[in-house]
Amino acid sequence: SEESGGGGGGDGDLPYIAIVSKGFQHQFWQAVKTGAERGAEGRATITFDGPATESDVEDQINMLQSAIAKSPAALAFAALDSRAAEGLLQQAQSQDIPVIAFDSGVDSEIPLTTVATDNKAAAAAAAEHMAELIDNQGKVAMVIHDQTSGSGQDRRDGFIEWMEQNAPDIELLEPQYGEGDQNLSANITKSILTSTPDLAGIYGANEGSAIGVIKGVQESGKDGDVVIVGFDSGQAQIDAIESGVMAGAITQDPVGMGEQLIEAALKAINGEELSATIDTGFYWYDADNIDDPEIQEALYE
Amino acid sequence: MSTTTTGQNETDQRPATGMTRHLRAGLQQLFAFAGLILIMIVFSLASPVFFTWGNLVGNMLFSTVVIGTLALGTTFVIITAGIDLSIGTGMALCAVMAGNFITTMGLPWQLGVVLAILFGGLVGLVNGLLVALAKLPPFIATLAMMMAADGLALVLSNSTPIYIDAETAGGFMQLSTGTLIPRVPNAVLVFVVVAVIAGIVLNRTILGRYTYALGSNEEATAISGVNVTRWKIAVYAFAGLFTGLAGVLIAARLGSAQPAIGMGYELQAIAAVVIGGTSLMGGRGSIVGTVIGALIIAVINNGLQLMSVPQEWQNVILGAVIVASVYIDTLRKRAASST
Amino acid sequence: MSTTTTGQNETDQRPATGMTRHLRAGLQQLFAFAGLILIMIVFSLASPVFFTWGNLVGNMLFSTVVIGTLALGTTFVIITAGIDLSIGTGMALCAVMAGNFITTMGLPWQLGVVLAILFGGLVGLVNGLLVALAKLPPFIATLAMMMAADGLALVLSNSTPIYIDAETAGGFMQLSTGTLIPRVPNAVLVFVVVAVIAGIVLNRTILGRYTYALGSNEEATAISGVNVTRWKIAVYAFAGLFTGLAGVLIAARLGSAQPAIGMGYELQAIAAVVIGGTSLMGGRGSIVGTVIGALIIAVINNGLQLMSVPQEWQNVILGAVIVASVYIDTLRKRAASST
Amino acid sequence: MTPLLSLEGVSKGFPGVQALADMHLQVYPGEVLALVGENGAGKSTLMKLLSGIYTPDSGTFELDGQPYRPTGPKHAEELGIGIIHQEFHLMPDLTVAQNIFIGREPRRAGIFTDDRALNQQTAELLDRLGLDLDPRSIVGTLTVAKQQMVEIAKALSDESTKVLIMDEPTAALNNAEVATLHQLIRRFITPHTAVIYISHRMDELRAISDRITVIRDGRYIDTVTTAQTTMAEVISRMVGREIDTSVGPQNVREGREPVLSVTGLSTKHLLRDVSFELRKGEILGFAGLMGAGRTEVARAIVGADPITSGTIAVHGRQVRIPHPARANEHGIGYLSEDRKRYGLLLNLSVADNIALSSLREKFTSAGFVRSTGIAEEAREKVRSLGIRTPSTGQVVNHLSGGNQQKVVIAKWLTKDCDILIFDEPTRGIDVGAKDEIYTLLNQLAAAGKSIIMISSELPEVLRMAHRVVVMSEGRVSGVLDQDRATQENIMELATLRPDSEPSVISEAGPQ
Ligand SMILES: Nc1ncnc2c1ncn2[C@@H]1O[C@H](COP(=O)(O)OP(=O)(O)OP(=O)(O)O)[C@@H](O)[C@H]1O
Ligand SMILES: Nc1ncnc2c1ncn2[C@@H]1O[C@H](COP(=O)(O)OP(=O)(O)OP(=O)(O)O)[C@@H](O)[C@H]1O
Ligand SMILES: [Mg+2]
Ligand SMILES: [Mg+2]
Repeated sequence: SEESGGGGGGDGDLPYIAIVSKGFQHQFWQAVKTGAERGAEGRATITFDGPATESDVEDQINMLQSAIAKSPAALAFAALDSRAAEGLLQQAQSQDIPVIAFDSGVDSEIPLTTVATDNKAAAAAAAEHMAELIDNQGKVAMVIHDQTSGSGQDRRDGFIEWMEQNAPDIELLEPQYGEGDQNLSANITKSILTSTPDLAGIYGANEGSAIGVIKGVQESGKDGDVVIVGFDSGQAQIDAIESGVMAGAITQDPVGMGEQLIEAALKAINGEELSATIDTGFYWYDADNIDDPEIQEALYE
Repeated sequence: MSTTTTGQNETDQRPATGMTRHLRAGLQQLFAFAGLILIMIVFSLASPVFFTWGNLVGNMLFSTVVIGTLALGTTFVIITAGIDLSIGTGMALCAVMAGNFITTMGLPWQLGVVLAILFGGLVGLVNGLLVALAKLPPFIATLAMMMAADGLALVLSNSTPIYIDAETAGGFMQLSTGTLIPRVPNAVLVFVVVAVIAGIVLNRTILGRYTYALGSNEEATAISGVNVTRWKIAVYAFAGLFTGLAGVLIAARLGSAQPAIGMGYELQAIAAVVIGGTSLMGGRGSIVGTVIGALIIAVINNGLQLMSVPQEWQNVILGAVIVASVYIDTLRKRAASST
Repeated sequence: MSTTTTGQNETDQRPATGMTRHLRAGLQQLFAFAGLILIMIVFSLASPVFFTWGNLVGNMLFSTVVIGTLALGTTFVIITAGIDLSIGTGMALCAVMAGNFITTMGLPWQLGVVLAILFGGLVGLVNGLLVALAKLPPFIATLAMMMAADGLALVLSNSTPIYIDAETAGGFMQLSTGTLIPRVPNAVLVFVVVAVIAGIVLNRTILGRYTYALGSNEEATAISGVNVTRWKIAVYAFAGLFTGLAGVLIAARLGSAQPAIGMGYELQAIAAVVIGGTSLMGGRGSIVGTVIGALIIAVINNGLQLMSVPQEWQNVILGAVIVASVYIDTLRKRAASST
Repeated sequence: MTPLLSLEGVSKGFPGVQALADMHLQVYPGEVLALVGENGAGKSTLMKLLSGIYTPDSGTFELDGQPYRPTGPKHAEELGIGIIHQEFHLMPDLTVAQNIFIGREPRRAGIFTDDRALNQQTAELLDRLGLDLDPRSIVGTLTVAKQQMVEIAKALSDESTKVLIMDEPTAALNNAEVATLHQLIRRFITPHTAVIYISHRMDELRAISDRITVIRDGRYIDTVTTAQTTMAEVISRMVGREIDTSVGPQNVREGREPVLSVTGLSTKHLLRDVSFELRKGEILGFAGLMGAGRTEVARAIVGADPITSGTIAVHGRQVRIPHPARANEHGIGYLSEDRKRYGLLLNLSVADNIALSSLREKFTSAGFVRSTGIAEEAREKVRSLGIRTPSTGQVVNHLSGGNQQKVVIAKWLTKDCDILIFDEPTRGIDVGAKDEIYTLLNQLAAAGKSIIMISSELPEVLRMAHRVVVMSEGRVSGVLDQDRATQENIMELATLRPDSEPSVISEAGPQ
């Protein structure tokens, strides 16, 4: 668990906020962590934990357990599986540890607020832009990072549902899953491009997938022929958008999310009121708007 | 023989006088146990909350139950000089089956549990057939099974978690989180019980005896008229039951069957077994050792989290401690082995 | 006796034809090769685009380069009856080092590449020391290294990808995607070259001879006056160079060093080696076999993707094919050995 | 009288080798039939056929007049044929009792093992057989000799055995233990049972066998009644030529300069203050009972086992030898008594094995191995040592015991060290081959090499050694010059308690 702002778990005069996230190694979560550290600067000490992949539900529960054992002043939690955490959240409540949910909602009464972003709506936006870019017709492929995690499914289903409802002439191929591994996602993309040479567009559902898609398209020498829509940011994606290889991408605001969950936590610690949900929103960014300050704010390299 | 024996190759210790198995096994466990105690002392000093009943039993023990259960079964396989890489995803598959039995088919949860465990036995049986009949290297047979189980878990759950309905199957969740004994999660209780059973089977039954024989010298065992094929299949199938139980336990803990969970658990379980002093070359090992091995890993994970060690460092340290604890064991073995 | 010998256990006293190693290896490869051809024919019938240069070289071969390179190094380790689980995360660590050398330190990329490869050798060296000097079971030593490397990759990259600057180090990316030979990615070229080198080292150099000797009977090799400790360390270090190269290749392909990549690659690589007919019990194996093994896996992945088989099924099928291809090989071995 | 067991026209071929051709054999109830033949003659193969491990290419077996077709060892056992194989079939991690009763262990409730009963039965069996073994000790921690005892106990534990086949059961036994074994055999023999006894030790055949069947190159040669033949006859039938057994050590002389001086050598386990000198061009015999510590001395000298004290000087210069590789550099080579474990790369070729020790200095240039050079060397050695193998590419695993031993020797001859330590060089080797090896040792000595020959066979020591170091319980109890080296003197020193004084030749203590 990453310690920043000085002080050991729980001790020191600054309040200690334990953050248990859905992931650790992916850039998205690293950005959340950055934001949280920024927000906590001089106001709180935090620890940031997350399992290696978004399927390690049990790992996350163990981390949550250890976090609670350190009886923090507040607990911020992004549930991989709300049900699994219910018991522990009750335990936290009984220990009067205020709980803040983030990333995706935790279906439970316990969290005081949810600092969240709507993956489905964001994916729908991606679909909308894709449809527009390929004039509502042609074949579209999807490279998703993970078929079981909430984020993976929402970013897949949101995309599919919007297409089915609004773009009847667009043919969606079977979604493929690349574990968010750029190397693997690139291999998959190349296979798709080989078996479906007339592909109109392809969608990568997180940073790893998106970058893999870019690599795959480039290696197949199809840059320009295929419309690429991505998700999250990271330098490779930003470069690709600036160079026009990628049409655009959806970014949520992980850094902002990190900052805001600290805000909420501090409020909670001071017993202030909190609105039920704090939407951290998402943005579509492409070559035109990529330099807007609000976008730049949301992007991470 | 220090120049010639490798850590794995332990079969060439020639103490001047014959040593009895129990003495040797005893020594082995003694040292692993010493290591465990040592680590626990360190953490107790480092973190005030570490050495509390709530943390040791409620967190540390509780969190080792699943890996530990897998490790128990794998101990048998490894003693036959085999290996089972399929336990991780196999566990997920069994969890999914439990979910299907209880939620999708709506069977009484007790029945669902039994069926899921038996399903684990079935997975093990297939491994056994591949290894003993088709004569595939265990590593490959179970690697293939690992992939297949991973896929099947997704197929049989439509890639979404299967939630256990708390109303109809609340008892199921109690399997893990309930407390028959105050302040002791049932999962821990279950683990203790199956550990004892595993110990008895390994030390007191024919299956256990042949498990050692197979790993010690399979050809000689066959020449002596033991039907090695049949017994090896039996060992893998028996080990599979633990995979099934692990699947039940994790589903009970999470209140749902997570199809994508489990990848990587096999390595942790195998590490636990080997840290416990069981030889990957087969022929020797013990349940007590495996339990201690599992505890060592659990203690390290738990302790480092409590000490708020940066996560990226936790793995580094875990790696180092594994090396250290096994190294001590090796030193001890070399001390014991003549030279 | 065929009832007693498992696919793995080949060092026992069972009767077998008196073939020279080369002849036997030859046969081994022949069969693996036949399997490969068979699979390719199936896919060619199933998908029109499968059997096109673009797909075979541009996609299939290209996608096997990283796993294949790891497999080459691991072949040496496995022939010594060892195993190396650290190659996956070790590769990530080496990629990160390449990134640090080239971007962070701004060294000329050629130098960065060399240093990264040598760093891989260093990782291997540590494995070797743990196995040969500290006498840890290779499985444990490299499992620990796997965890440690995973953590270090994150530490040394602050858990963020290190991007290679295209201006200063464009040549670096060319290592993977450039085409010295028209329509053949350099990565493929590199792989072919190192495969040849690996083959020569294994078959024609003293390191190769001792690799076989160590795996065949380490004690006898030692008594024969070979410094087994030193040579074993050498083998692991040498194998590490391939891990380093794999790290370079993947970084070159992605144009960045991804610290979190690589976990799980080790199993694929080991699978490739064993599918290629190398025995996990040591003493026998070949580079050609490993290359074929890697190709078999690559062909299956690629083919199934082309046929857009649902992903969850791809794993199941991959598992099945692995079983099948190794089973054929085992049948062949038994045919050759039954008298 | 009808034979208990009889074979007709049995043939068995392996790729490249015709191990047996048209063999026939009769074993009568109540007799001990000795089976002799050179290394590779086909003895073990024949036994493996009888135990159902191999199936014959042609030919028939009859047991008690009934056709006998074993499907496997278990089946053979049920039909009443028990076997002690040339190479051990033990489970090193199991206890003595568990090994002896594996597959037949007493059970409780069908699935539970009853170790009390098991150890009980084993204890009874062991003292019925008069074997000194603890049922509970783990076989892997026992000495070769004791492991052999376990094999024997295992074979004799089955009461229903009619024919007991022993394939070189005494290869690892000393004379006392051989005597015990022979008593066991005599007790086993009844009017309804018989024993087939394979051995290369002629004195034993005379002691135990009633008739001797000789085979050569897989073919039946002759069967003689032991009482009415001389061993010389048997031997000449075996090898097809006369062998002169009456020769003694060659060119023994004083005043050779020492090449290896060992002083005060001790090891953690066994050795205490071992001192002796090996001189240029001499053959120094090491005699002693099994377990006396001779192998320990050898292993300690070459650095296979660490020494706790003592010094070793080569050519007068004191050296440290932490591992065998260093010993190699000092020109010391060691042939272990346990060739399968310390001598051979079983799944590699004859050529690979022969080249192993000298790979670096002889067959490597710039890191690259010269395969042609190796092949030539290997062919040369196969010829000069008369190793029976279809080719130098043959996997050593498939050679007969004796030929495997020759491969090990070939390896060290190729290396040409000037100090060679042979530990039981003729263990499991036929008379013909022995003779060749003796000649070889003499040639090496004549060529100025210094040789230590550890042997448990006194006649061999007496025949070869210029001087004899006798060990007892980890100490050197005496060093005998050639003229004083007699059976009696050696035996007295070998059985000497470390404390008591040698009554014979006290002046011949360690110098
Ligand atoms: N499994 C096998 N494959 C190939 N050849 C074999 C095999 N087993 C035995 N042989 C060959 O058959 C011949 C007879 O071997 P066998 O072991 O029966 O000889 P032996 O009489 O027992 O010799 P020794 O006295 O040295 O044990 C030898 O040439 C041996 O190389
Ligand atoms: N490495 C070792 N560790 C423990 N005991 C050993 C070791 N090596 C030998 N011994 C024991 O020391 C005693 C002497 O063994 P050693 O083999 O040296 O006797 P020996 O005189 O060579 O007789 P032989 O070689 O005929 O068995 C035996 O009891 C043996 O078990
Ligand atoms: Mg024989
Ligand atoms: Mg000896």
